[in-house]
Amino acid sequence: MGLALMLIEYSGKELFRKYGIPTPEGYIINDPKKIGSVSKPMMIKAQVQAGGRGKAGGIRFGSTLEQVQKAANEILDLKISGKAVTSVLIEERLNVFREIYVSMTMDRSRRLPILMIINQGGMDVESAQEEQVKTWAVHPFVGLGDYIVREALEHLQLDNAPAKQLSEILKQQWKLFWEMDCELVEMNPLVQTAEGKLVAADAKVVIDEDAAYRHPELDFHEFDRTPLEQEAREKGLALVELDGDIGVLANGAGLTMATLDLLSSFDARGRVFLDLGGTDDEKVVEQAMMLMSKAIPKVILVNIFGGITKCDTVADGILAARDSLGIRIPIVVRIRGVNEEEAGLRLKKGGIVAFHELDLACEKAASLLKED
Amino acid sequence: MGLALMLIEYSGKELFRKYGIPTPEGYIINDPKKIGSVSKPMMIKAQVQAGGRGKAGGIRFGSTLEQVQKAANEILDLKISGKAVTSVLIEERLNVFREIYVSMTMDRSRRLPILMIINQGGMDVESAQEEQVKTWAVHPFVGLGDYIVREALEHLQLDNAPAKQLSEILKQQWKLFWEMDCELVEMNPLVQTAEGKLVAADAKVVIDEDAAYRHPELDFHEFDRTPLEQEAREKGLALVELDGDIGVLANGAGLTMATLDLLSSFDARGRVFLDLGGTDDEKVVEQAMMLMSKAIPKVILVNIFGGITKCDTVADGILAARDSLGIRIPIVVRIRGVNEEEAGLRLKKGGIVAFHELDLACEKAASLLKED
Amino acid sequence: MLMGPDTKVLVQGITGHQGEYHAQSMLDAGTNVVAGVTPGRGGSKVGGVLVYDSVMKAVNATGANASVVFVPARVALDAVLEAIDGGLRTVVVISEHIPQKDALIMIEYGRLKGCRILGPNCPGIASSRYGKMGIMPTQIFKNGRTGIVSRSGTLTYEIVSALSEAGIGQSTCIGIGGDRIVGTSLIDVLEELESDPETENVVLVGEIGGTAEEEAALMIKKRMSKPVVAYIAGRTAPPGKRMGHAGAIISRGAGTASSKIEALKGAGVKVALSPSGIPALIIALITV
Amino acid sequence: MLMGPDTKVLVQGITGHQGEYHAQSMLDAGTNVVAGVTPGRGGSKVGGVLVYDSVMKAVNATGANASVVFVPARVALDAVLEAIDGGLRTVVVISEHIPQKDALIMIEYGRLKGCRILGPNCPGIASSRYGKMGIMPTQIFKNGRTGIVSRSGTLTYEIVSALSEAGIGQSTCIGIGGDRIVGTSLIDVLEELESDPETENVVLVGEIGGTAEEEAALMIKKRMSKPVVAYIAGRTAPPGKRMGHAGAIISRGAGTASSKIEALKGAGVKVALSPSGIPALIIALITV
Repeated sequence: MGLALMLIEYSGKELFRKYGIPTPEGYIINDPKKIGSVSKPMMIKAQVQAGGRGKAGGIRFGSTLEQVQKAANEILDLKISGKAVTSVLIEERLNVFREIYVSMTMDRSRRLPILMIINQGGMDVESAQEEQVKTWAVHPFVGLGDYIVREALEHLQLDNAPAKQLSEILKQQWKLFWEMDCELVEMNPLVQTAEGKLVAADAKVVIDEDAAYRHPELDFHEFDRTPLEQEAREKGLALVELDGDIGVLANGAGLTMATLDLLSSFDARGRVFLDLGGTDDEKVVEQAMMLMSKAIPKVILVNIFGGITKCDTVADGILAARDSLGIRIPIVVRIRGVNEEEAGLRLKKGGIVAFHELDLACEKAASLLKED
Repeated sequence: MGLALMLIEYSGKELFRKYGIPTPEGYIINDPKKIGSVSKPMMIKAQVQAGGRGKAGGIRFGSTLEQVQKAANEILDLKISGKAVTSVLIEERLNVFREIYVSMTMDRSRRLPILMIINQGGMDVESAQEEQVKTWAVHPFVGLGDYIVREALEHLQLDNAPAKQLSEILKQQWKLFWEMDCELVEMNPLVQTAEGKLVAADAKVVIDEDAAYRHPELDFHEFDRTPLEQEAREKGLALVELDGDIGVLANGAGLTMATLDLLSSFDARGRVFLDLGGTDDEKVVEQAMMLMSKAIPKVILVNIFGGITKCDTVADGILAARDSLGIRIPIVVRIRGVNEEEAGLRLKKGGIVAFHELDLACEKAASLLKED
Repeated sequence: MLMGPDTKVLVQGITGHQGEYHAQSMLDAGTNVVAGVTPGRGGSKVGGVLVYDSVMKAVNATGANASVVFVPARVALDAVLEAIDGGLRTVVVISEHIPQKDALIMIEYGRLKGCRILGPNCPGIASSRYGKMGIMPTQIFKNGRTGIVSRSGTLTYEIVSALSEAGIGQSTCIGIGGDRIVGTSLIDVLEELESDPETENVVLVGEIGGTAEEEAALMIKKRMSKPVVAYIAGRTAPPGKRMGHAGAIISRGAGTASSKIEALKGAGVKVALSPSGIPALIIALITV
Repeated sequence: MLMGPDTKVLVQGITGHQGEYHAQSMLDAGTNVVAGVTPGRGGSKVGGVLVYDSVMKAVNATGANASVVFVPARVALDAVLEAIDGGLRTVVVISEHIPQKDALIMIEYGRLKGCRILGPNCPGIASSRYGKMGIMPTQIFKNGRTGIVSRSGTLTYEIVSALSEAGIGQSTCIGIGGDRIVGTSLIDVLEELESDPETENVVLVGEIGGTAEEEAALMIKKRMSKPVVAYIAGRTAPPGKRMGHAGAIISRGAGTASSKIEALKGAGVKVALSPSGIPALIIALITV
């Protein structure tokens, strides 16, 4: 399914160092008492996989031990995008002369990795002018050509010394990207210091989860997922928590999304996107129902188009889960495909009326919500 | 020009070990006194870059120190294909259960590296039946696929343990071949020992000379060239010593060969193939003439088709070389192309008649030989 | 089209659970399945189909020129490279969870060698005339002249069923796969359907993520003469969440359903708001 | 053919000694040279031709679609990859001493991207109608209807001169290069000459080493309708010695002149024993 694993900044920077990409000196702590002596201005940065870290107060400065400890303490008390901050990166504060944006990402339209360089970094990236942004496709069969490096250097108009450094950084970034199965390697900003050195002040590394087995050394313990989403993931199911009321269980991502879309026509919103995938195992259906029940939806809507997945198997799974888990909320089932008659009979015996038409099933689920 | 550098067996085996390809334990000596204690059967192998080493007595066996020293002494007294043997490889003698031939080479027709495996190795390779030989093209953009390894293993019908070893050897051989800019990596034989291990008993590694600058760590001090050929090579000229009488200097390999071929129509044979290449430097012409004179031909035939090379420059170079080197043997010149009239005039002033027709020039050179 | 009268199909991973089931189903659909491949299982038979140890052996024995791949993700790259080097012209990759890097390598190597890759993580092709290569449920199809191209699996079956029930038959149905990197794009398939004499009109089934539908809209505007109708899933999906597979994600405002729907409408494509709305759009085309 | 009325030529390495000389010579031959490229020298001019810092800039400014590469061997791979990624369709690589590995990469990457590589280590193309891309001496050519394909440089000039002096003009002359790995084979060029309406008959200039002439003979037998005559250099070359460049070597009895001559004769090709024998063979064809 090709999900993605984002490394926390510190792990990303460790990878950078391994590939010879310069980063600020720093260390990670989960207890402010472990902060060492402070002799120069330092950054204190929340290590969470969530956007908006800066705006949420997750990035601070300090020049004395007291300031740094205080900042670290405050950050460790934060929740950012609903996530408790459990660790903090303490690192030297760079003397910024200039900021650049550099990233390598997998582009789906061009079907190739793309190097992007913006002649302006940091928070300002979003406002960059078109002529400040340059991209190059990098073909893995030949790698990052010198000619691309030359064009990048010309775009940035760097002095000699940092130019040489940048060409090394770009080559190594490509190597990291390709060898480590990355979906994204981003340096935002790549800082040119007042001393004339290039240093990656931030590191965002996203690894292709389908390739994670090749990189057992990487520390993937944090994901940008809710605990329930993570639990589903570990059980091999794709679950997304939403902010509505109806738990939708369907087979196939497209069909699940289509079901959620259709609910909205009846003014109902989903609580859960749960893709059963292609299975014909009653236990998997039960497991899906168990996850579903944990999300506490007001109504459950099951939509199965049976092919590999047999309809009767699903029916059995739903009934078994309802009974074993003691699910009391309404379950609306729409079922089509292989063995649909048998499924309908079994569901009916179990007290559930199966719909044939998806539109009708959605309408029913939405109406149950209003009764609620 | 894409010449090739062949490593001596010992250097080839060092590369093998670096890439994890098993070789017999051994060491190289140039003085039989340096042979260590001998506790098991050993091989003593002349380290020369020449074929027919076995037939020339350059490979012997010994089980005692005395035997090994005697063999080494005798080998160090040999000349193989005209080359003095200056070093000898002493290594354990394998307990051979089976011999296999494995090579990776650059195929010009298919324009790809080719893996070749013959279900029979050693001296018998030449007599292998067609069904014993299997080849696979390996595309560098994807490397040596597992499926190729599987087909190779099936072809050889190895037991489990050596099969696993072979698949590792094939992968590493490919890596060595590609990373080291090889034209050939050959293991003949790759031995399956009585103990069930695979060991590369011989190592033939040929490196693309045009890529040699990328591998300064390799020891290229020995070439399959005569001293004069080597001297020419170092001066950037392509010279081949032949066993006839006429020294042929021409510009372009094809034209030089064509000139030699034409001489044979007049029952004359070349002493030297010397390709001037594309130059317009009088000094290069003089240098070529200097090399030519060292080969002591009976007649010199210069054949220039001037383009980049200007005819008058060549004429000046010939005359200057003749005078400074005191060349007394006849020089026949055929010259065509840019500034050919001027060249003809200068040569005439210098006492050399320039021909316009190649056939006539060759006839003249051949006839001079007969007068001689 | 990707399948034709000369298509001879090989099933890689035929001795696995999925491979065996779908090989049989392909045979039942009238597909010319000529061989199976599973290393080490050469000589055995699956549903009457002879299994070979390697693609090369299977090709030499049967003249196979296309393959459907059911092997596990970790060995999928090798299986596809073997198929490409075996000289096959079309490879349908059913396997899911293939690393993007491997997908990219197989697609580009196929391009180099003149082999079209469909997928990975795709349901394959169903043809009204030549059977199927993949896992689409045969029973929902009905012969006809509507071509279907889709990024989705079951959602497509939903729409095909609706069409069949409404009496609208299909010419060819192609699922390109839900992963972000796929070998055959919506545009590639649209080009094929445009030039396919069996196809009169086209249903495009898209979903959130990427810009494939927007690019398809441009192509439709410029080069399609046949009418196209569409359905796009994910109108209510929240940004930043991957909805089940790698492709379906809205990021930085790009890849939204509304952007895709707008682009398609701009190209003259009628867009249905639910899968069940598609047949009516096709009927409207026919009766115009 | 590799050059046509729309060919717009770029010269990579135009500010070097060779590049400058031959750019001028190409212009003098009437070639549509539209730009030069030398990194860091953008804005300067060579013989009236504007120099750009990169292929991309040159292409954007001039619409160049072909390139002649004169850069040193160590940077040749990068220059050719830049040309391929710049969208050029034909790249003529004059540079010699390019590592085989680099040659292989540029050729295969070109194939992937639809860019034909001629060479490396080749003299290029001379066309009677569109000028030349490469280093062949213009003055020896004469307009006519004999096509020439060759593995050699000066030897080809020798034969062209002989033809011109005998009143036999040339349509297109292509030198594929003497290295063992080249992007365009004898066969590729023969196919082009076969379908070229300007060409009536063909001279093939081969030499020892490899089996390209034997493969060409097979192709001639099977697919050439136009008459071919040939000359093969190296009849007297000793085995095991590389005669000047990587290609010219006889090894293990393969690659000999006699094997090539036999193969060509078997395909109905008349083979001359000296370069000066070629014109008579062509005249015999014409007067038959």
